[in-house]
Parts: sequence; C-alpha cells; structure tokens
Amino acid sequence: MPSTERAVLETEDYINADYNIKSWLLTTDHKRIAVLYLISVTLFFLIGGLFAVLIRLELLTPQGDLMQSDTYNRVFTMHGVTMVFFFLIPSIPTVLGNFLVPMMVGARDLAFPKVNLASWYVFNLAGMFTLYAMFAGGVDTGWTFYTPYSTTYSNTHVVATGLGVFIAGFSSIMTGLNFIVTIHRMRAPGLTWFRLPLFLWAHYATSLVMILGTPVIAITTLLLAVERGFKIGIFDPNLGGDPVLFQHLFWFYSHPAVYIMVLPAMGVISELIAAFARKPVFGYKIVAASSMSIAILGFLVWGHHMFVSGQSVYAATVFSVLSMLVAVPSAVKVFNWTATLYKGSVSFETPMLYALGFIGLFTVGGLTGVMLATLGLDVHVHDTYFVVAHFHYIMVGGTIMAYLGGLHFWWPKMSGRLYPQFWSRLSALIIFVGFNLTFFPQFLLGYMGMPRRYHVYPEEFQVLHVLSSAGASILGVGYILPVFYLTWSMRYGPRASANPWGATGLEWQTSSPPPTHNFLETPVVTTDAYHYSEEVTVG
Amino acid sequence: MSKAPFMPPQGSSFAGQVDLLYLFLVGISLFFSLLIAGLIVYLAVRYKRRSPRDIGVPIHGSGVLEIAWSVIPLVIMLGSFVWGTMLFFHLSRPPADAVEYFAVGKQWMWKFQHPDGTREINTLHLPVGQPVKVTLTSEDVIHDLFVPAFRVKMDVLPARYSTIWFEPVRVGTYHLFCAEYCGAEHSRMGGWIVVQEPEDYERWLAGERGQENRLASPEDLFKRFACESCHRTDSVARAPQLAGLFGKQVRFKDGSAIVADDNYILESILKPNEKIVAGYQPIMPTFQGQMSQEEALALVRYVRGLEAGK
Amino acid sequence: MANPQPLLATHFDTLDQQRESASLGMWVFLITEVMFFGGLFTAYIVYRSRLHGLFDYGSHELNVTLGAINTIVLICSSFTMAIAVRASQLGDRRTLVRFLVLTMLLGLTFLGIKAVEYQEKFVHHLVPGPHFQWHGPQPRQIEMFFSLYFAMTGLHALHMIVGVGLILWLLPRSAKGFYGPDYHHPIECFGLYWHFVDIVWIFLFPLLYLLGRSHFVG
Amino acid sequence: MHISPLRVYALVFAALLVGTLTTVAVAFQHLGPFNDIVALTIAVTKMTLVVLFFMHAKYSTRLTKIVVASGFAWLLFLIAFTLSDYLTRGWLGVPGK
Repeated sequence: MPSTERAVLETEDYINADYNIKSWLLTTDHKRIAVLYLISVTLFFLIGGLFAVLIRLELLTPQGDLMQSDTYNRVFTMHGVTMVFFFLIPSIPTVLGNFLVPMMVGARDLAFPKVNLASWYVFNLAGMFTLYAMFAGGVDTGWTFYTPYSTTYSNTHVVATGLGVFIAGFSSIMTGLNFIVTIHRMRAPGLTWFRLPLFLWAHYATSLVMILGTPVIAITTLLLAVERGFKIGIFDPNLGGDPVLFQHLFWFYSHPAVYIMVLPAMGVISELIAAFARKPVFGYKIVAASSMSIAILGFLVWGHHMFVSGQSVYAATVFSVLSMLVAVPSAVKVFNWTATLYKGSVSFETPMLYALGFIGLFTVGGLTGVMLATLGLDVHVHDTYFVVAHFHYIMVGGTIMAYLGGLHFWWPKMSGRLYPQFWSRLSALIIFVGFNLTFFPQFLLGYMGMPRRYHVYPEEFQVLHVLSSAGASILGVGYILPVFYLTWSMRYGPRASANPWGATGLEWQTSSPPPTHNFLETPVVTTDAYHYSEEVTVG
Repeated sequence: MSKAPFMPPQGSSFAGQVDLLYLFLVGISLFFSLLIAGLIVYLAVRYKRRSPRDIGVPIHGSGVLEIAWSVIPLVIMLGSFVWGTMLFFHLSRPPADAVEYFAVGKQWMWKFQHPDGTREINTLHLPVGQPVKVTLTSEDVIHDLFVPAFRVKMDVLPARYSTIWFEPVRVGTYHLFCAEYCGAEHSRMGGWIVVQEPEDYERWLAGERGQENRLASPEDLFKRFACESCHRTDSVARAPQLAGLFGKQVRFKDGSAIVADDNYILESILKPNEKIVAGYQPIMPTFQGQMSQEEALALVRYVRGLEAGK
Repeated sequence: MANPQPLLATHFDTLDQQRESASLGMWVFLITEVMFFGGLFTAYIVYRSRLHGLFDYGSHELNVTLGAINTIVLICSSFTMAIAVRASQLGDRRTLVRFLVLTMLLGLTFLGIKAVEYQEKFVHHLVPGPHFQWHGPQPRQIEMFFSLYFAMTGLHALHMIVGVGLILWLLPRSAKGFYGPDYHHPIECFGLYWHFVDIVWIFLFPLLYLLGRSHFVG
Repeated sequence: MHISPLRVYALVFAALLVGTLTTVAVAFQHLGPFNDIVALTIAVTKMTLVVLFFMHAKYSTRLTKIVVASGFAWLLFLIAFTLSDYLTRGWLGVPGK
C-alpha cells in the first residue's frame, strides 16, 4: 500500500470514514458488518425476550387464564425459534467474531468480504420469513418441528418458519466458511497456530460445526416444507414415513448447534479471564484442544435427545457413553479457567463479573447435562422443566453472559468510547441474581414431574412457578440496562485509548475505533498469546 | 417415607432406585459446583490486583493437574453411566408375569383397555403389587405416557408399538401427563392412575363389567374378519400357520428374516404385502381402516396367545 | 485484452494467498454440499434397509439405460471440464472456451435425458401426490420411494442448472482472456463444483437405479 | 498449482467409463447381498478417481486432503449412527417372552 495513502488514515476510523447510509448497507468492511449484525441480533433478542415475558406471565397461575392453549403454544414456539436460530447461534460469531477475527489474525479483512455482507442480508431475509410467520398467525410446533404434528396436524405457518430456518442456515455457513479460510490463510507473519488467541481457536471449532452440521438441518427443514406442501410422506407415518428419522436428522444438527452457541462463549471467557487476571490462560494448548474435541465429539451424541423416543436401547447406550465423553473437555475448560486465577492480578471490571458468573453457571449447566445423559435418570426427567432449566443454564447463563461480557470488553474498541462502570456492574449483578431465581426453581419443578410446554399445571407446582416468574422480571430489568448506558456511551462516553484494559492481542495494538484497514502496517507477532510484561501501558 | 420434598411420591418398585441415582448425581453436582464457585471467590479475592500496573505470574500449566481433572470427572461420569444404563435396561425389560394393558393416545385423550376388555378414558385403575406392562400406540401424532410417581415415560408413536412396565407399590391416585408436545390441548391431555387394593380393584372391575362398553371377544373378531378362512390349521391352508408364530423366526421371500413380534403381527394385518412369507403368495387383503386400533390390538393379542398345535 | 480489474483483491497480500484462499473456500463449501445431499442419502439408505425388497419394485420402474447414458454423459462432462481447467491454467483461451462449451452441452444433454425420464414418470402416474397410481404392493411405500427419487434427482438437476448458468457467466469472461496462469481460480473453483455434481450422480445412479435389479432377473 | 498431462485425464476418463459399464453389468447378476457391496465399491472408486485426479486433490495441500476426508467421515457418522438405531431395534427380543 503506497505510503501517501497510509498517512491519511491517521485520524480516520471505520466509523467516520463515510457517513452516508449506502456506505453502511453496501460495506464489505468486516467491522461495519459486525455493527449491522449487532443491530439485527439485538432486535431478535428483544422479540424473543418479549415472548419469554409472556410465557412467564402465563405460568404464574395453574389455569391457562392469560391466553388460550394454542396461543401459548405459538408463544413458546416463537420464543424458541427466535432465540435459538436468530440470537444464540449468530450472536457471538457474527458480532464479536466478525469484528475481531480479522484483527486478531492481523489481516485487513475476512477472506471473502462480499460473502460476509451477503450473509447479513441472507440472515435478515431469513428473519423476514420468520417475522412474516409471526405476524400472520405464528407457528405452534415447538422449535423442534417434530413430525407428524408439524407435517400433517398443525395448521399454522410451519412452511414459512421452516424456510426461515433453512435460509438462516446459509448465513451461518457463510460465516463459518469465512472464519475457517481467514484463520488458515490470512494469519500475520509469526502468528503460528499455538500463538493464536483462544477466541480464534473457539471460533475455528465453531466454524467446523457450522460447516458440517448446518446443511443437514437445511435439508431436513426443506423436506419438511416439501412434505407439508405436496402431501408426500417422508416423515409422515400414514404415508409410509418414519417420524423418528426426522428426529435423527433434526438432532444431528441441533445438538452440535448447542456447541455453536457455547463454543464462541468459551472463547470470549478465555480472553476475559486472561485479560483481567493479567496472565496466560492455564493450560493454553489443552483449552485449545478441548474446543476442537468438543466440536468433533459433539457430532456423535445427538441420540441423548431421543432416549424415550422409541429409539433402540442399544443405540441409546452408545449415545449415553459418548455424551459422557463430550462432557470431559467442557469440565477441563472450567478447571483451567479457575486455575488461571491462581497467582493472577485479578481486577473486577464488568467483563470480569460476567466471566466469573459464566464459569459458575456453566458448571451447573454442564453437570445437569451429565445427569440428563445418564439413561436411568433421563427416562424420568426427559421433556420436563429439568431439561428447560438445564439448557437455559447453558444458553442464558453461559452464552448470553459471555456475549454481554465480550460486548462490554470490546465495546471501547468497537465504539471508541468507555461506558460507566457503576451501571454496567450493577446490571451484571442484577442479571446474575435474576437468572438464578428464574431457572433454579425449574430444576425442582422438573424432577417433581412438571412437563415441558404446559400452561395448565397441577396446583402443587405454582409456588415454584411464581418464584421463577419473579426472577424473570429481575432478569428482564438486567437486560434492558445495557441498551441504555451503551447507547449513551456512544455519544457521551469518555474516549477510549487503544488498550483501555491493558490486554494482549493484536486488536489492542491499533487505535479505538480501528481504521478501515485495521493496521497501518501488517503486525508481526513475536510472542505467545497472553504475553504480559511490565511495560504494558494502561489506560 | 411417603414423599420427600421436591420429589414425586415413590409409586412404583423402581422409583426408589431412580431417586437414589438422582440424589447421587445431585450430590456430585453440588460438590463440584461449590468447589468451583468457592475456588473462584477465594482465588479472585486472594489474588486481587494491588496496584494498577502489576501483572500475574506467567504460569503456563501443569500436565499432572490436566490429567487429574480429566480422568477423575471421566471416571465419575462412566460410573454414573454404568449405573444409569443398568437401571435403564431394568426399565426396558418387562417381567414375564406382567399383566398386559393397552393404551392408545389420541389427540388430547388417553384410551386404556384392561386385559378383560374393560375400557377407560384418561384414568386407569390398577391393583397394587401386580407388575403391569402397558403396550402403547397412537392414532395421530406422537404422544408420551408419563407417570412421575412411577418414574416412567415412553413416547407413543403412530403405526408402531412401544411398551413400558411398572409395578405399583403404594395405593393412591397419581398424575398422568402427556410429555411429548402434541398440539392445542397438550397441557390438558393428562389424567390419573388410581392404584387400589386388589379387592377394591376387582369390585370396581365387576361394576364396570356390568356396563356394555366391553369389546367383542377376540375369537369372534377372528371369525368376523374371516382370518380363519385362510389361516386354517389343516395342511391345505393358503396362509402361514399362526399357532406358535409369536417369537418364532419367520423367513421371507427375499431371503431376509425377523423374529415375529407384536409389530410384525400388527404390520401383517394392516400392511400384509410389506413382508411376504417364503413359499406364500401376496394374496392377503389389507385391513387398514377397516378395524379400530382396539380391535387390531385384540387380534394381535389373540394371535400371540395361539399355542402351537391348538 | 487482459482482465480490467486488478488481479489481487485489496485484503490479500499475494496472488498465491488469494488463489489458495479461494480453493480452500470452495472445498469447504463442497463439504457443506456433501452434508446437504448426505441428509437425503441417509433418509434413502434408512428406508431401503427397513423396507426389505419393497424399494426394489420402485427401482425396477426406473429406466436403467437412460440412467447409464446419463452417467456416461456426466463423466464425459467431467473430462471436458478437467481439460478446460487445464487450459485456463495454461492461459490457452481457445481450448478453454471450446471445452467450456462442450461441458455445457453435455450438461444440457443430461438435463434433457432427465426431462425425458421425468416425463415418463408423469405419464405412468408415478409422481408422488394426488395423482399417484401404483397397482403393485404397498402403494404408500412406493410413493415414498418416488418422493425420495424426485427429491434426490431433482436437487441434483437443480445443481446442474446452476452449473450451466455459471458456465454462461464464465464463457464471455474466458473469451475475453481474463483467465491465465496468474488469475484462473474462478475456473478452477467452478471445475471443483462441476466434478462434485458429477460425484453426486456417481452415487445416485447405483443407489436409485441398480440396487435390487437382480431380484427381477428370471 | 499443478498442471496434469492430458494422458492422466484420458486414463481416468477411461477408468470411469469402464467402472460405469461394469457396475451396470454386475447389477443384473444374482450375487445376493454382494450386489449392493460391489455397486458401492465401484461408486467409491469412481469417486476417488474424480477427487484425486480431476479435482487435483492428489496434488494439493495436506489441508485440502483433510477437508475432503472429514467431509466424507461426517457423512459416514450421520449414516452409521442413524442406522445403528434402526438395525438394533429388534435386539431387545420380544417383550415379555
């Protein structure tokens, strides 16, 4: 790049480089695409959250008095579809990943910038399908779309939602493909694989799952839509099909999908713990290897969602023992994060609060996952609130806590502004308290036999439901606060320096917000990932 | 103990074993959660940053610790896996002396059928102390028979049989739920299992027998559908022998073979040409849609009962 | 007349890096296609294993000769495509254009034969849906065979159509001499895509047309 | 970047044609279960030829080879584990017998 052009970039950054709307909507700058995703993903989070509030309000009373049963069925289905496919799967990879992967490898952009922009438009197109289905009357099959209810008996907008999920899959594939090629082919000189930040290892592993799993849900939802549209039987037993085959194909993707949700979160947590303990992550190579083994083993365990579905007991046994194996890398990561704090220099800014919260809640989520993988116990607790509590501990206690932690950690880099530590720490604590009050009672409800997707339940469950709904209102407050102070910080927040936290990583070696091409010269990496030393300038 | 806090009553013989496994795993989870939470709080406070510029000691890891905290969790998990799998196989194999009941899930109600043909909707009366095997099927979507007090649950699939078994050990009335989402009234598709002393059960059954809602006996069903016109015991029969068929190996025209079980018999009634027995022609008409689920179930049970040579 | 745009995109450092990234990106995309067709193959294999012999009646209905011809047509098109890619690597503009056209013609022949087969099924009322008629055993299962048949071959034909469309987009650019030793990865990546579509048919043909044939031979 | 001689392409092309004709011929012989195995082996060999020579996997980086191998491995995971359920359903024996 000719030197004259480089001089101009001194004061310019990717935000003020161009202000008109066209430059944003047709950008191929990975940082701008990350901001566009931030807007879309937050919109879907609020929609999904609205449905969650409706569910918790309805469950305050044993009778179904707030809404009819088929309204409730649509509300919990749309809560599931919106949250899983339009918030949890895209959030960390498309917002934090898109912004940081090129910077962390020292590149100017992702390998295929135009494909990256296309993935945002494809994501929004998918969102349109799902929003159309919502406004036109909703879908009531549950986010799992089990047949034959979804193919024959439901008269709601299953085809529109199915196509929405089908198209959202392509956005996920495009992101995964971009990350894999970028991490393989565009690393800065000196940046060997074992000098990569663990954030990149986690996103590399996630991209493998996106690439190898998403096409199967694409073909499954396509077959579902075709079967529903043309009344031909692939999954419908009356037409010769087999509903358990749908479950196999669905869960082949949907279990690895939970690792698409949690692996990026683990990558964020490794960065936060290292940054706020100011020392390398304990057992770097082990933590990196465990991300990879979770991605690979994650594909061999889907049968534990189907232990009581009529699946053969021998296949169930195989899936159960493999599910125990896949739990080991997650346990190893938790121990390594905890060990990182030993002899560290720990500070408690907001991102660290989210990180510490994540480790605690993810541990509970992981251990209850092992309980569910134990065959003898799963027969009793399958499809009860025990399962609901388990996956909310992983998805909300894990992924959303890490997403917020990562957002608060890299916000100064993305917006060039600092946000108020008091309000952000307060909202982190509110979220932690509200979360536990919402979902811990659901473990007890689950074992007592409260089935999933019920809005009319026996009186003896009401006390715990009221506790859970109370917790949900606290959680709601906790989630709204960041929207205010982060937006406020974009205009009024104090300007952030290149490295406000004193962290390591190439993204902290360029200005905040970074210039359009990230680095004035391509950085050369000479040290390991988390190489802290005395002269690191702070603040 | 009648009922532990936050746990359903132990209504069946293996409920206690499931609870024991549950408490063991809750204990393990509590231990590790408190261990991690305690370590985090202690380490974070103990190694709090003293001055803004100081950094942590660059420790990179320790092989011994890594091996320890991957092998120990694996061993514990494999232990719970073995325990869980043994319990699961115990739950999957009904004892030979189990009395067979039938349950048919239909959008948003349960239809039960006692061994003597008495039928009930959404409620099932059972004698205490008698192992019960329930053969389940569905007439439309996937349902799931879930009795928390007995710790049993099994999906109920259309066009297929699945079975659960339990032995009620305590008199009482227990919740029955549908645990697989099945449409609008999924929340209301439940009912009660009423476990009574054997005498009360017999008295209740006698009272029920008075009413007319009994099913035609399997023998005259066998005649009404003219099964006996082909499936005769003499040698000139144009259809395979049914006596002693159940549990025997059946060889098909295309060389494959299976063990005749409920599913095969039901399939042969509703979809006869799916598997043609070696040495016979596909002449059997299909009975799909001509008989109700209950009649098909009764015929399957009748064929199963036919001993060789009778 | 060389390629008007700069050969090297701004975010790459060297031509090699750009070509390797494109090639890796294409291979990873093909893996998603493998898993996309994989779902359908799984469904077909599961049903074939469960319904012993019934699917043989369905396969028996398919026209083996047309299927074999189609396989040979696709193998020829793979051959011509390989030569086209080689020509683009050498910068031999005339051979590249000629063999791209040949590949396209073979692709269209395949689609033509496919259309004939579909028309045959339509006439014999073997298209799943309300008009489906089958007098042999188990019409439900045979209709399911044809649902899978149309799903798999239809999805494959769709990929052929996209392939032919891409050739139409590549032809003028090849004719203008855009592709040479330094910049030919668009042709190379399209070649990978085309060979993949041929591989899918290499598996579709035996699985759909040939399994169970021997049961009908006297 | 590897440029293969035309001779290689011609040989592979011939092999593919022979493969096709063989698999069609074999399909009409009475080989019982071997029919399916032979058809599958021929298909896999044809695929390997196309991947190695036409798609240049043989001459490309180790990474490309791993990508190709992992793709087909995952397809086998999907098929094998799904079939493991269907093929072992009857093993539990007849309930109650």
